[in-house]
Amino acid sequence: MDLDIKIESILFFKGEPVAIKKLAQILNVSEPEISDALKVLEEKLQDRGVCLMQKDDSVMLGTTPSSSELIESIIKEDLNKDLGKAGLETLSIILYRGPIRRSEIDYIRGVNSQFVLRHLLIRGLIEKEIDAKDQRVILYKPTFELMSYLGIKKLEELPEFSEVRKEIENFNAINKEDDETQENKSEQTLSEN
Amino acid sequence: MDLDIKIESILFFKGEPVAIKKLAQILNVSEPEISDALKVLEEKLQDRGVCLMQKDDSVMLGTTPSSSELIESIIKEDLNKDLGKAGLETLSIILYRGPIRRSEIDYIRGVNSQFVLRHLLIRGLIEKEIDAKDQRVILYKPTFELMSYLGIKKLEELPEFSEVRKEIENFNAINKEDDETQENKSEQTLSEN
Amino acid sequence: MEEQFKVKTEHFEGPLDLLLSLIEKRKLFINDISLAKVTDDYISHVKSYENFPVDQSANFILIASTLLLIKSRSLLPALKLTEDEEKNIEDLQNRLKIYQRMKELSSNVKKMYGSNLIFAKSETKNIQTVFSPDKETNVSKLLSTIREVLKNLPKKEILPKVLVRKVISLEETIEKLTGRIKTSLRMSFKNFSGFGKEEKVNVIVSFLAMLELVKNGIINVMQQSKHGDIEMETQEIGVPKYH
Repeated sequence: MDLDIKIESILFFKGEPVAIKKLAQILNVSEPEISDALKVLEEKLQDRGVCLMQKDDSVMLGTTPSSSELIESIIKEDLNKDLGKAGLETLSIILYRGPIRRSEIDYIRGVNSQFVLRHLLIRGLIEKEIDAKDQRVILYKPTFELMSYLGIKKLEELPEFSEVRKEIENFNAINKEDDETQENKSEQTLSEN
Repeated sequence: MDLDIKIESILFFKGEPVAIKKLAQILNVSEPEISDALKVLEEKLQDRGVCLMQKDDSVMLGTTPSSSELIESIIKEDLNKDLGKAGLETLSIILYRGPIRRSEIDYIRGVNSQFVLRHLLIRGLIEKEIDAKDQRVILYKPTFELMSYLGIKKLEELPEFSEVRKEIENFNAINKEDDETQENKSEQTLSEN
Repeated sequence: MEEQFKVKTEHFEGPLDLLLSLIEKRKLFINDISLAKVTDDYISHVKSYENFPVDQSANFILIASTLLLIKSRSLLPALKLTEDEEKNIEDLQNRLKIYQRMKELSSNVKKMYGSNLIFAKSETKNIQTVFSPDKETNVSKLLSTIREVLKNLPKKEILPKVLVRKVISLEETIEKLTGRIKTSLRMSFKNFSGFGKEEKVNVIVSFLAMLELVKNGIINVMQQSKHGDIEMETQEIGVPKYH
C-alpha cells in the first residue's frame, strides 16, 4: 500500500497535527520519504473535500476552505471571529516575521504587547517556542488554529509572504554589516585611547 | 463545487455516521441526488487512505481497511506513551480545581488545551459533565478510576488541596479584574478624548 | 500657527500608531521633515489624554522626546546632535517604516480572518476509553506539577522604572519659563535651563520652550557671541497664559 495512503489514514484517525518525524517513526521510513509521500497526498487532495495543512514540520488534515460556509451552517457553537486592532497588528507581525521574540514585537508596535500576546496564546492563535540558539529566549509563532481561521494550508499562501521574508533578510543583512562596522569602530576607538 | 466534494467535507468534519436524509437536508437536495453523489465519492476514494462506509441509510468516512492494523498499533501506542508536561499540567489543574471549564484551564496554563483534553478523555483519566448552571458549558473532572488509582475517595484528600485551590482562585480573581480593567481602559480612552 | 490638524478621536494602539496616522493623514512620506511637521499635532494629541495609564504615557513621551529633537533641528539646522541622537532619529524612522509595512499587511490578515475557515475533524464522541495512566500519574508528581503551574502563573509585569522617570513635559517647562520671566524680566538661558547640571533632554526641552515663547512673541532673545549664553527678555508685561 503506498505511503501516502497510510499517511492519510493516520492523519484522519488522529484528527490533530502530527510531526513528520512521528510519521517516519510510525511507518518506519525516512523523513524525506514521508515528505515525498506528502506531495503525492497533496496532489490527490486537489479539489477534494479535504485538504492537507503544513506548518514547520507538522501536517494536519482539514476541510477544504471552500466548504467553510457549509460546515459553519452545521456547527452549533459560535466562532469568535473578531480580532481587536492590537490582536490584528500583533498577529500580522507574528505571521510575517515569526518566529519572533516579544521585545521585537514591542519594538515594532511601540507598545508593550504582554497582555495581547497572552490573550492570543489562550485563544490558541499563537504558540511559544524556545529559541534553539538561546534557551532563555521565548519566540512566538503562528498555530494551525490561526491558519484554519485564515483558511490557508501553508504560510506561503499569505499575500506577499515571500517578498516580506526577503525584505527582512536584506534588512537584517544590512544591519549585520552596520553592527560589524560598529564593532570594528568601537574596537578601533578602544585601541586608540 | 460538486456535491460529492461537499459530502466529503461534511463526513470528514463529523467523523461519525450521518443519515442520508440529514445530508439531503443540509445540502438542500433530494435523497436520490445524495445517493448518486455518494457513488461518485466512493469512486474518487479508491486509492485513498479513507473510505466510505455505509450501514442502513447512514454513511461515514473511516480509515481504509488496509490501514486498520496500523491504526490499532497507533491506538495502543497513544494509550501507553507518557502524558508529557502538557498532559500532567492539565490533569493536575483538573484534580485541584475541577470540575472546571476548558476556558479556565487555558487561562491558567496560558495556552490552548483542546487536544490535550481529548487525549486525557481517551485515556479514561478525566470525563465530561454538563454544568448544572448553564447547559451549554462542559466541565471536566477526574474519573472515579483515576481517583481510586490515586488512592483517594474525595478530591479534598489530595495533598495541600485547599491551599492550592485557594491560590488558583486568587489568581483567577485578580486577573479577571485586570482583564476587565484592561478592556475597559481601551474603551475608556476611546470615549474620553 | 499652522491650522491645527484635527485628528479624529480614534483609538491609537500606541505612539507609532498615532504618529503614522498623523503622517498618512497629511499624505506625507516618513522622513525627518514630515516628522518635524507633525510634532505639534502629536504633542497636542498626547496632551489631550487626561488620565493616561502610566505605562502607556511613558511610551508616548519617549517618542515625543525624539520628535522634539527632530523639530529642534528643523528650527535650528545648525544644531549639532550627538551620534546617539542621530541614531535615535534614524531608528524612529526605521521603526515607523516597518510599522507602516505591517499595517498594510494586516489589512490582508483582516480580510482573510474568519472568511474561509478550515475545520479539523470533530472529536470522536462516545469513544470507548481505556483507563491508562502513565508512570508519572501519582499523587506526589501531580502535586509538584500543580506547584510548578502556580509558580509560573504570570505576575503583573512591574513597570521598568527607567521608563517612567519624570521627563519634564514641554508644557510644564513653558509655564515655569513664563513664570520666571514675568518676575525677573531679564534672565540668561544657561541658568534657567540648568545647562551643564541638568540632563541633556531637559535642556533641550527648555530650549524648545524658549523657542515656542519666541515664536508666540512672548519673549525676545539675544545671543552676543557664537555658542555664548542667550539673554531672554519679556516683550510685554501681561504674559498670556499658555493654554
